[in-house]
Amino acid sequence: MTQDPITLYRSMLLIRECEAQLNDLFAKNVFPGYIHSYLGQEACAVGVCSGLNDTDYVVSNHRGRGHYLAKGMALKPMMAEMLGKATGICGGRGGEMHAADPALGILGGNGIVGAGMPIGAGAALAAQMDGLGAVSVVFFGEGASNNGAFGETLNVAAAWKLPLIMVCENNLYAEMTPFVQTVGQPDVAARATGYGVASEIVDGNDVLAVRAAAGRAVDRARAGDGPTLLELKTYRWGGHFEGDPRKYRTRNEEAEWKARCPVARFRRHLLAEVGVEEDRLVTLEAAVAAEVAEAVTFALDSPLPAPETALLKVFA
Amino acid sequence: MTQDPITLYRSMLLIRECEAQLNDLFAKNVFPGYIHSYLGQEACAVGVCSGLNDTDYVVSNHRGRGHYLAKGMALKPMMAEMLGKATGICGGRGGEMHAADPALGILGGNGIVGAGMPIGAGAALAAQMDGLGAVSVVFFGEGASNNGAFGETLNVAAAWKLPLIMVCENNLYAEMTPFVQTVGQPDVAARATGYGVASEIVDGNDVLAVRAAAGRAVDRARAGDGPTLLELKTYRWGGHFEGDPRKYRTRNEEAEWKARCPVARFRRHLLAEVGVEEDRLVTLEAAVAAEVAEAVTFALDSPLPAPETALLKVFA
Amino acid sequence: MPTKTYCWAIIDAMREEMARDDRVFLIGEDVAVAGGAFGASRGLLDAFGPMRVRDTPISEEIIVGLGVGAAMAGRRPIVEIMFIDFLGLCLDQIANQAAKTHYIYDGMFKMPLVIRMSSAVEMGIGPHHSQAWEAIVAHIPGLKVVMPSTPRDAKGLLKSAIRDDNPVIFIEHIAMHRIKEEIEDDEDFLIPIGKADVKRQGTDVTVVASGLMVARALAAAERLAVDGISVEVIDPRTISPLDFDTITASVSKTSRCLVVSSSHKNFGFGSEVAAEIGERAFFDLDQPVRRLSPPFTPAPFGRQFDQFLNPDTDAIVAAVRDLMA
Amino acid sequence: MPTKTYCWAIIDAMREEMARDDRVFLIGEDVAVAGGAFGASRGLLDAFGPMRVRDTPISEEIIVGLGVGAAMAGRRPIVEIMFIDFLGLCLDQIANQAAKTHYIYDGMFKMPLVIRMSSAVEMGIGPHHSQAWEAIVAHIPGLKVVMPSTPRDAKGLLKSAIRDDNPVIFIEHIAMHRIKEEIEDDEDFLIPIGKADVKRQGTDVTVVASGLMVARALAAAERLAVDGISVEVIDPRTISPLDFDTITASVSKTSRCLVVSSSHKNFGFGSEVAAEIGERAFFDLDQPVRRLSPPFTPAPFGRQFDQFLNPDTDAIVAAVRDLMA
Ligand SMILES: Cc1ncc(C[n+]2csc(CCOP(=O)(O)OP(=O)(O)O)c2C)c(N)n1
Ligand SMILES: Cc1ncc(C[n+]2csc(CCOP(=O)(O)OP(=O)(O)O)c2C)c(N)n1
Ligand SMILES: [Mg+2]
Ligand SMILES: [Mg+2]
Repeated sequence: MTQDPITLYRSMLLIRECEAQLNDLFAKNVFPGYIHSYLGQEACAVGVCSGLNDTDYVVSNHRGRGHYLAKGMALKPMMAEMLGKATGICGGRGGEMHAADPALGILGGNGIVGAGMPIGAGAALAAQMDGLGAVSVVFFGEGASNNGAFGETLNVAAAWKLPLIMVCENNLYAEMTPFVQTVGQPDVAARATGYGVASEIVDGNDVLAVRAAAGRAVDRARAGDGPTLLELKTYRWGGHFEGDPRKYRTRNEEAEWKARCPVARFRRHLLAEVGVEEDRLVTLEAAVAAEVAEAVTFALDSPLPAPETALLKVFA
Repeated sequence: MTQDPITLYRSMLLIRECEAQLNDLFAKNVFPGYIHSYLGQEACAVGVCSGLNDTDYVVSNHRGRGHYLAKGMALKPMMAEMLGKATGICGGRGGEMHAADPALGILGGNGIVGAGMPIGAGAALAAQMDGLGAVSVVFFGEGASNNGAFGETLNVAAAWKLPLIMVCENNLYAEMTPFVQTVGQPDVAARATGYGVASEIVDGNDVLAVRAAAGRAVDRARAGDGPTLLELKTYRWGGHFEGDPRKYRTRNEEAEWKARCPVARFRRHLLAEVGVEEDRLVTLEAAVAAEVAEAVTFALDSPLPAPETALLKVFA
Repeated sequence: MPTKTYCWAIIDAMREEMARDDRVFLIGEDVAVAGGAFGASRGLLDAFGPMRVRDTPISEEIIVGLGVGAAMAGRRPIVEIMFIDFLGLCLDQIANQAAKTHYIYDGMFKMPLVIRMSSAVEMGIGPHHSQAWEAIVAHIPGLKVVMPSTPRDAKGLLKSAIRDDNPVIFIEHIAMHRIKEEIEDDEDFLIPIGKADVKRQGTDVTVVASGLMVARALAAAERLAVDGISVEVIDPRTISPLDFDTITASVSKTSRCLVVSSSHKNFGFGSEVAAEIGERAFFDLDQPVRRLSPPFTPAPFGRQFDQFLNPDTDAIVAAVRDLMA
Repeated sequence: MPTKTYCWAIIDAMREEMARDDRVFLIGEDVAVAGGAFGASRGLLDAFGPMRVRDTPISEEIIVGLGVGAAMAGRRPIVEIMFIDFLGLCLDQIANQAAKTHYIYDGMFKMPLVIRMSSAVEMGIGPHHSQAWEAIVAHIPGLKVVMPSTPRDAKGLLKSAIRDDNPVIFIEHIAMHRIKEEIEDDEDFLIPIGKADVKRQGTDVTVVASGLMVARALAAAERLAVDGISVEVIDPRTISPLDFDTITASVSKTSRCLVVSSSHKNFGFGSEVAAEIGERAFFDLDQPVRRLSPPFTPAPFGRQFDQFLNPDTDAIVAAVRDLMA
């Protein structure tokens, strides 16, 4: 699936705008629960998912909105889900850490760090059995790479040559703890070789670089040549969740990373290299902002699910 | 702790003889439960443990007798434990997969593959806190390296520079499944680098090579330079447990590995390189055989523990 | 009707269901080439090939996780965890993932996953291979937990489990592998999950027994019958959801109930039955519901301990007599 | 006596015990530099330095395993697992290793390990951060399971847990973190593990309530007192071993018992109490022991579900009235 640069930009904008508006709701005290903001990591989700088909699988984690939107989840039901509303894509019962859309191959988020990796491998196994060339992508943070599930997944994927792409978004922190303080070696990608898995380290703030690397990984997977681990070096602009005072890092460091903003950077690229007219982008930006605002209104206006629905669907 | 070559040979012989006698008991149908034989791997335990002090820790697994004996566990109570007797080192309640001796730093075996690695890291952490230069050694099979605990342990040990030596006895099979069929890359040691852990691949049937590599690892650990992963390439002569018909490999392969017998090889070395008189070895061999026979008699003659003792010691 | 062992009943169930539905597959340690650590998947690799019957590494978390993900992607996995004692390595995938996926995602995904786990209670293998942990999984909403006590039940329940759209923990007791029984020769022979089985009718005391304990309860009932004590033996077959209707009806008739289980009394099967029956049939009960279970200790190595610790026929007989006193 | 919050009570307990015994140390995710994901270890890094207060990677299995190994090597570890919902990732180290080491090795090793786990039941965080899993660990012999419901209890029990030579699962409820109470200013202030606390005396009905439910049971008792119904409220404080002597004595007096818990009824706390009390006090009971628990579903996201699903004061009042009818 090739996508034109404007579509890529639009996808990044959509995420950016959603995150901004949700933070706003949080500041206004109308957001229920935690927000794990995806601000700053937009190029990761968009770069990877823009090369996928609807029949490809994506398994997300607790920081999932970027993945959901980049893989095409409808905005309104997604937004409503984040607010736990009845019109949400899971009827409001999934909430901020859980949304899914089987028709788009979006197999959910997770509240358990690392738990998505085995699940992603399972989807890859199903894809391999189906033999139709679908791939499975699992997104996780660098913190999750310290969990046992990571090694098990690398190994099984390599042993069985699963069409699995393991995408590590290395945003430097796991909650309040800097990744480098919890490891003996700071590159997650370096762990792949020992398991016989291909890997690449990519600038996670460069959507085209991510897209290219993901494309290579997808090609390899579709060809039956097995898994790839992509480590996307990036940064989360916000705290672990909104409201986190971020004492574990400097404002200076944050400013440096914001200067490497993936959205602004791609915008500059569109203007300077692709030759898109700025007007067109301005129009697009306004349109996306309006679309997100509408989705937020929709979500806010939607009713909460009836509490009794909690009793339903324990079993199929 | 330096040991003279005769002591090393004696230690290997002791293990060899124990395993032979236990198999014999099994054949005679007087062994209760499974025997996970250590035959063929003697150089691993002896090579590693001969460089350790009593204050160093060893954590074993389900195939533990070699480790116990090489670390100095008293023969009679160990043998009695294997038979589940009241005179066993754990009063017979540990049985074939569990023996320990805190005074020698032997922190037990395990029935759960991989579970010893985090425990070994914990002992290494205690040693680091004590600051007295003790090290912790954890033995495990190559099959266990596919378990999540392996990656978690490599990482924590590297991050904290724990005085931990992870000894993988790669005997090619995990139960009935060849290791190579369960991995994407056949060297366990190759996984260390990605986690920032030093590693070496060693001929596990060469006691001097094992001893030398373990010595380097121990030095590194004692110096505060962190963990090492040693992969000892070896072979278990018997089945996964005695009675296993070994359909998953050829008798030919077994014969080839038996030709590389670690005990016979070291014996040749003692005769040819060290210049030991054969008489001395023959005497020693007879003495060890007698000692083991005596221990077996002791174990066989010992009573079973009273069933009611099962109710004791649930809590300290 | 052909006579089959418990072990072959399990194999037959898988073979028939794999033949019937090519979305069904089997993975686990030593399940393929070796035909199962206990021989309970012999012939399946040959019959269905390496794409659908696979040996896994010793990676319990991903074994279950592969099942979860594959089920979300439309397959019907059977995954084997060699011993239920290894539950602690895969409980997250079972309890947080498999059990909750249908629920969290508002029914968008089904979870037709069977997790086969062997129990080795009373086989003397020691503390890490002897645990009756059905109560742990039965405490998790969204799971079904099945524990057959005969070859016929094993076959019928496993086939139902494979056809079920929900995650089912299927607990096989390897000490029963060689037991034989006649089993219907019908590819649609199913035993419903969630339905208890009255294994023997009686009027004086209800004995609820599961797994290994069923045969002992029946033997005890034989012996007690000689003395004129009529024992009704109920095998729940499914531990969760428990069929309390059947049990309550029986207890309302007999007014006395004993629960016999390999699982510890504390927070275990016996407590669950005693609490619910104590509530449902309180005014019918002449005596409190009694529980017979191993004492609250780990299981040490060796048969002599296992035999001492676990309820046997004598203990059941004695407990029933106590209830009748 | 100084007034302390539940959160500071926990910090104080650790600080005092770490000062008292330098074998005590603390590890867990975000416990050191950040002072705890919920602030429950603030100041400890500064007080005791990075050798004894360490941030770990997100590696739940080894977090517990480090504690097990260090305890075997003579230390007295406190390890923190951020939410009890992550139990499935470390249950093997808890249930097969920590719980059994003293037993298997015939008492040669002590296991003075405290595993602190936060509960976030009823905080709306969704299905993976809302579970009351005390019954799972309470089913494992060799573990002690403690669940304080007030700041004073939290401090006294945690200090006892740290001084205990056995593995203790210490369940902290983060919704109670800001509750304040006066606490003795005594470095040897301890509350014994295994002893229930009669939080309110009464004569008509015994309510056994744990964790979050204690305050609600007390509020319900207040309201019922207005109508002349005298409720005795018992907080077991320790879930395992449960102090059935205290509970039985109360029920023998009141003849009625309600058990209120955040854990599911099925194979949960309520069943355990109901079964044992049903047995011990059968002939004293006027009514069956009743259990009040959330229904057997996962916990969806959002407070409205949590409030609907979990027992509140009204529900307790209603259940007590039912028992009195
Ligand atoms: C198994 C588990 N351990 C701990 C947590 C608490 N927790 C939630 S997110 C998080 C940090 C994850 O870091 P990373 O994987 O780097 O992802 P990021 O949040 O940076 O995107 C932690 C520790 C959890 N949810 N699950
Ligand atoms: C967690 C766990 N999974 C599976 C088993 C069953 N099992 C016991 S030993 C073994 C093979 C272990 O292989 P390896 O680690 O290579 O050690 P080896 O037996 O070859 O010495 C297996 C699968 C177990 N005991 N624990
Ligand atoms: Mg991160
Ligand atoms: Mg091996």
